[in-house]
Amino acid sequence: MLQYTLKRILLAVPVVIFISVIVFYIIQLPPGDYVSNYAAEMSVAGEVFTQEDMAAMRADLGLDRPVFEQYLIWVRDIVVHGDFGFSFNYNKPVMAVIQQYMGLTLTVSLVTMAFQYLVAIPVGIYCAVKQYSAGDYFFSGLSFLGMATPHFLLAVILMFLSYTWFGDPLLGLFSAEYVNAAWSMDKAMDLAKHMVIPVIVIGLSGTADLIRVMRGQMLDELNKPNVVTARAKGLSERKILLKYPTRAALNPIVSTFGWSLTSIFTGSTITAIVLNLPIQGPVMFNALLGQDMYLAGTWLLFMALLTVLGTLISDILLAWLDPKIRTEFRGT
Amino acid sequence: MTTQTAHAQQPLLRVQDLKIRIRLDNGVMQAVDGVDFEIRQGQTLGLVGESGCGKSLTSRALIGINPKECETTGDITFMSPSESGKPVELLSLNPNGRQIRAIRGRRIAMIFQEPMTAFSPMYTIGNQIMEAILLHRTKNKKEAKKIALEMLSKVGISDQEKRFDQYPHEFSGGMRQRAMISMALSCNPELLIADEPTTALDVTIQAQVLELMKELQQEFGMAILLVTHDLGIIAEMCDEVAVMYLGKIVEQAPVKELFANPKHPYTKGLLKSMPRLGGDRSRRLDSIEGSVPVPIDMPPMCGFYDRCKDRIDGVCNRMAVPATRIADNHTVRCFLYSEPGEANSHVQAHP
Amino acid sequence: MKPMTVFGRQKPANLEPEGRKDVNYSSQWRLMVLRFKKHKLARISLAVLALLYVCALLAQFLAPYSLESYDSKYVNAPPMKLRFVDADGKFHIRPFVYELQSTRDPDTMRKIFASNPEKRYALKFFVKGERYKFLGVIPTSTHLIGVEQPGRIFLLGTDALGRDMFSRILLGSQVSLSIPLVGVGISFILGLIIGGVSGYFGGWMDSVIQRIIEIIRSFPTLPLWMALSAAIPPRIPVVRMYFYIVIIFAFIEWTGLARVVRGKFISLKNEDYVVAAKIAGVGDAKIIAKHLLPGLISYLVVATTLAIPGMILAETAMSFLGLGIRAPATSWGVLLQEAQQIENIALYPWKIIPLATVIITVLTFNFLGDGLRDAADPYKR
Amino acid sequence: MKQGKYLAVFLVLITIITAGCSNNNAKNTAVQTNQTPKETKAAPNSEPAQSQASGTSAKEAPMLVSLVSAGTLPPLEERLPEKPDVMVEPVVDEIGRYGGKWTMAWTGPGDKWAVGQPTEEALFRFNKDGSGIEPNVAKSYEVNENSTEFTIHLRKGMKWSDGVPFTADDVLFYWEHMLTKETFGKKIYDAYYSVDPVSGDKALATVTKVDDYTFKVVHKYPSVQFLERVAIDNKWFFAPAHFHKTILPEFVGEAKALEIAKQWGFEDTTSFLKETGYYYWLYPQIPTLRPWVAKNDPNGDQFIMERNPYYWKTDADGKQLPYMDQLVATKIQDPSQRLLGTLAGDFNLSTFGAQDFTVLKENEKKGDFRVIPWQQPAWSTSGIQLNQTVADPNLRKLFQDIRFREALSVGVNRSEIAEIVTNGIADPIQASVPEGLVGYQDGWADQWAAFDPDRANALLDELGLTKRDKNQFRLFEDGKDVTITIMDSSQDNAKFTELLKKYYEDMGIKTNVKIVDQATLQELKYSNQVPASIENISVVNVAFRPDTLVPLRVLTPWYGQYGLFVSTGGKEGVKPEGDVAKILEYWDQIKAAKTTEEINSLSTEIVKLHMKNQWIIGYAGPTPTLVVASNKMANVPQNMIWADEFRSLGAAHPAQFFLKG
Repeated sequence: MLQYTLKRILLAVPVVIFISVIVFYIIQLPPGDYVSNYAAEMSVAGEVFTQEDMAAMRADLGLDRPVFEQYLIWVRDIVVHGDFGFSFNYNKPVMAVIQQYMGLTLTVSLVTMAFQYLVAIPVGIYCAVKQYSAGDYFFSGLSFLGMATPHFLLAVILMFLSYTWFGDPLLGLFSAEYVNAAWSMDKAMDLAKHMVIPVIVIGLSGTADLIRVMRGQMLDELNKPNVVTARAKGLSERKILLKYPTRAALNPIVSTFGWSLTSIFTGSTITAIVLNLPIQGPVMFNALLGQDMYLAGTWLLFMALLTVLGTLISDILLAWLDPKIRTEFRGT
Repeated sequence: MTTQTAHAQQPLLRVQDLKIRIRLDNGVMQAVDGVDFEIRQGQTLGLVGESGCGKSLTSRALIGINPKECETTGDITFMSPSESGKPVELLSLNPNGRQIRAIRGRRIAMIFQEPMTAFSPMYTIGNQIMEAILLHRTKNKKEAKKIALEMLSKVGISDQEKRFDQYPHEFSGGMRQRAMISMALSCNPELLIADEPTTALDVTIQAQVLELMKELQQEFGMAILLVTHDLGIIAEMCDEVAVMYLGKIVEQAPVKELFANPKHPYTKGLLKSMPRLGGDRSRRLDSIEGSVPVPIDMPPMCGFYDRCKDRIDGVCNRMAVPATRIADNHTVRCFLYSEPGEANSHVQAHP
Repeated sequence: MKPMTVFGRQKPANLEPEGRKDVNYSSQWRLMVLRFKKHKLARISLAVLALLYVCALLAQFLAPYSLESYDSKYVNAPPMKLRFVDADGKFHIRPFVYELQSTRDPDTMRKIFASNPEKRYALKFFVKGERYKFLGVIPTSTHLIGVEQPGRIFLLGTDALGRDMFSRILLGSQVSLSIPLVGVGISFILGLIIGGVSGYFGGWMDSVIQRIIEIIRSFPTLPLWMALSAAIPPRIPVVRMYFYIVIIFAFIEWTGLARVVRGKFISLKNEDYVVAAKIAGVGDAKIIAKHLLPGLISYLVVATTLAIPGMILAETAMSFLGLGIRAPATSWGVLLQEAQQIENIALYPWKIIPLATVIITVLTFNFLGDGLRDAADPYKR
Repeated sequence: MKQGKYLAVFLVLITIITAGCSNNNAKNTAVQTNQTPKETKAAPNSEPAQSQASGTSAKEAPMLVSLVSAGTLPPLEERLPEKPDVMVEPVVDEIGRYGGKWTMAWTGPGDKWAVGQPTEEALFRFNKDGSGIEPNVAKSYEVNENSTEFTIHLRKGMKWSDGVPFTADDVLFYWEHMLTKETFGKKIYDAYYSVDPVSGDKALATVTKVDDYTFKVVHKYPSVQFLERVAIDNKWFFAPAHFHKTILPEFVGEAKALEIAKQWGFEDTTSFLKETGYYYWLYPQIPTLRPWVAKNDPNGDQFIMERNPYYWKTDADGKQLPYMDQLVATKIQDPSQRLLGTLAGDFNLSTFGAQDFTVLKENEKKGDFRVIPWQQPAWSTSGIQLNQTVADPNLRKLFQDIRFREALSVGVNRSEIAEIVTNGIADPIQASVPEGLVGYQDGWADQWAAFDPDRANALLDELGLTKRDKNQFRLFEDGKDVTITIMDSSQDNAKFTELLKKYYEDMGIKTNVKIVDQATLQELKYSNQVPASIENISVVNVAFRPDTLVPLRVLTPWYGQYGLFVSTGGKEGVKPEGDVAKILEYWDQIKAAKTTEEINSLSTEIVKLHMKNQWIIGYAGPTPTLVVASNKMANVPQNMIWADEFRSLGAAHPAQFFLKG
């Protein structure tokens, strides 16, 4: 197992390096750079940047150097100093920016995720056991609906409904008075209130997929002879359901958990923009838009790493969950 | 043939007019159509027939583990000696209820054809064997494990401690079936239903497993319902045999009688298609022409009509065939042995 | 006998009317069709989709107005009622609409619409309207429905420029329903070729291709979109823009299909009949064409169908981010992007109607895909 | 809703600033209140008695009272400047009460001006109707006969927000160690240069300290508009010396400065000094003179500015301003959130464009707010600028032909544009100087404004664009197609560009609209790749801010590379000719002008050339900016001008806004 993991990690290294190159290239791809973005933004407020101003700024930020040089410097600093560069937009080291948003990002992602799994797994089981019942149609229909509605529109509509019904569109994650307040019961409640819409919007579509997978897997497992064996042993239906088909059906779901790693750390970007959630997704989106390259670059690199890592975790989870693969590893 | 014990003549399970219907998109399939038989304590009844004849459904219906799409009617009466033979109507019990579950695995155990899929790949063999023991015999895990290890050794699995913690995929096919048998017998059942127990195994392993089953039957004194398509196994294992074709028992007799004196054309065909040790090797094995029809919306007629060499046109394809008792313990369902006019006379399948 | 599995749509194998003994190419397809026919939801979905596509194809004819029928008199007008009974309680066989009169609220500047029962415009068929090319070829000015000038008919209201929403939805479907098809088509070909090469030949080619796929998939799609749409040169006409967007979609999508193809190729190439063909000295091309593709095509059809709804939604997301098609070219994404403005949701809720068409399309594609999957792969879900 | 009425309040925009203007501040403000009697009349007379009652008792905010009694803050008298030097802010409607928060939305630190302008305290600021400047941080000033020597007096006893006295040294420090050394990334502003009318020689002013509260700016040549230019270019002509001495490399050394920068989280000193020297109001560590000072990290989800206990203004009752305790800016990611938040009452004073008028008005009651339109000095809200130096020679010739511009002007139905694009708010008029501003020309608004497609087509035919392609689009005589490519950076103008495209194409002119992001647009402008743009001109007075009307730089689309030619001193770009060259001549004369009259008449000449050539074609008149204030928010003035020159919302003097109980 260890050897396998090491080998996989080793294989991932060239992939990540290659990705970092592409990442850097992609950020450079759109015309303009951070300075021109900045100048454009400031010109809206009436501040004028001449070409000399911009050139001077470029020189200060090292943006006047060739791309590959910028890349090499960036990578050198990462490797040598663990320094991921500086966010021009935030005037902060990249890591500080990422840290700033990490807490709430993880909160939102994990809560939505917990919601997804807690809802999807029982509902998936229910829909499989009661296949073609009214309940099956209802839940399947609901989850399909959640999947078929574009997030941003659903979010806006829910926000507007919340405003018309309760007078509060529930923007962001906290009411104004709690944003900078210390943690308290009230603040937590406020957060919970504001989580409702994001959880519905982000959760619903993910739930739809999960329900489908779970239902399908369960239907497969329910038809397996080992269920009949268990029944012949005199086990109760509930015990059979939980011990045999459910356990087996969870395998692919749990093992694809690694794939969600990236989304846990970014959150849903579009929904977050619409709902004004202070999480990584929009921050990164703006970094990309504004060509805040080290921030965007670090983030993309991080994402790529997480994807590679996520695949690895998935594979390991799969091995760990499946006795067959597990014993193979034990053997070698 | 197994040694008859003192209480051998006591009936253990009686099946009367068992019918199983399955609803399909294109009609209702009469998978099992009026099956009657009886199993006595300690006796081995063979249920033989080709694929799709309904023998598996019949065997599973006994403990109510068919899928819920199967509509089952008729009477299945179980007379457990441990309840001093008090008859219990199995079909009238809630199929998921406590009562039937107390019988499943405990009084009537079952082993399956594919030990690989019948075990869950997710749990160790030990875990799955202990499950029934914990359910029916003891709540104590240590004790349960002890029983399980004992059972494993009884079925001839050495190094039980290690085997106990292994997963099904680490067992060979024969080993798995042994484990399956140990699991089925771990609660001292009074009836063991063996559904094609050796079909998936190599021939040498088959013999070992069958031998094992025989030994264990003697030791535990249980009755066996052996479901198979293999007449050889029947000959080796059973006291009595019922031949099923298209949801009906077409002939039933003690093993010797059946082999010596087959009556139904289908039985005859089956016997002819069986290779014999020391038989004429140059002789080609006979096969039964044609294939089994689908029993959906079948008119009342003999199911074997299309394939039968001795069919009587205008009779066999016009009305349902009644069972005819041609000897004390030999019944057959064929117009060759009964007058069409007697079509409605009911004959009990047991002697 | 195998344990019977009689759950749901599955029937026991041995009861299959078409014996499985001689599974050949055509009977596999026939089986698929048969099974598909049993899937009611999928059948309905197929019908709905067919209708949608026919509507898209004939959109110019079906739509009463064009995309450029701006009219300041009818800005943000609500949907009109199609009436049969007039103000005097008189019944008319031919449905009609009242003339729409607009005034502006002097305080809020909101357009206020009132129907004028004095003036009725009967719904007519095959009316002359704006000129267009039927099916892109035949110039004509006949529209299926309409009312006589100067009357107007806005079945689903109008937008902020006074354009008929009904017409826009219809005409928008041309883009929204074809982008995914073309996109999937391209990714289908890419996926088939690359995945096939990867799976069939294996070895170093497989490794390289797999790494590339891994890298592409490692990317969050958002920056990829952004980068690629930024790479689209300025001042290109809408049609080309549209084409580029298709390419972007395809570029991201093919990796998924390639994986499916590769997986199937690997499992199929070890099948006895393929090995036998190989030993018999049959060429690679022939093996692929004769033995591998037929076994694969049904899976691809399913994978493709299920990839389409994702693309429809992606198109709307791209429009939301301002990376997609822009007015006056219209797609459902453009319409939804307009609808999501608070002003529209608050004051002109009929602009959300395109959402229904998106949902219906996505759902029907999903149901169709599910049905096809069940049909193509009856023994495995 | 018609622009004329509001803009009529401009009597004369540029009042003559004479030596007589150097009266003291109290007098000045008294005049000010007299000038705007309309506002007091328009005041809602809700509970004035109550607020009056609560107002008279305390002269400072309760939150400061407790600090004073705790001994952590000196008493009010010690914090305010000496009595005669306290600035009394004229109150718009009524004396306010203390407390509450001004809640607003911003898009984060990039939106720094959203909190910067309303809290800004300039040395001199424009008076309320924008007709001239008045002392603000400065107490008063004197200027000599030929406008070369400006003596500026500061307020005695005035303090920075950390309690350190504010003196002429802070001005001198800023001048000597920051501005002239260009430490914060800005070049020395044009305002500080005077120009010799004869030789064109540019000379930098000298700044000298007279005493602790007086300093003198001396120009080599007359600089009539010096104070106005300072009020626009360099709003604050001072910096907290005691603070900057602790971070400027000049004082602490390069290495130490870098170390400090790193401590603050910056990577290099350049951006550190720029941020701290220019965008200082975002940093809690830096003392300011503003009514509210930064309280936390602006990068967070909520930026809080809290009252400056040393704020140097009071209301007429002697109550220290500001009334409101805090300014809370919540970060938003999408403009719709500002709207939704305002509807829901989350934001109690925000500003919107006219496009949100209806939805805001419709929800006025439910949301308990009021919509106050502020007029903009814009020439148009929907219009087009044709790049006179467009790269394609065919197009350039065409764009430079006045007949082509007339064709594009009369070929579009302005009523339709005004109705659809501005929801009927704007007038269907030509781009022109709004009434009341310098250079207003009677009848200009109607020039080429009537919809006349026949005339448009006739003009185009006359230009030789008679060939047509298969789609009926016009072709040049050499067979190349005539295509106008409009570049824009926002999707908000989609309605207008769609309509424009339709009308242009009806004339046979193929039109493409290309939306690129702002940065790209900027790049494209520099590389002369923007053939046409729909940017609008909004300028109070060309003499204050010439760059959109006079080709001095690159960013305004209509003059394209002419600007590059001027800004590079003729090294690059296209040499201006004809009327464009004339505009530049007039501009040179303005720079060296000796009197305001002279400047005004030259400005008018520049505007007249614009009228003659109509390089900027307008299809709908200006629309107002909407100030949306909660009904609790009082003292928000009406009938104001929304202009960057007047610091937008800052012109309303937000320190005297208050929340009713």
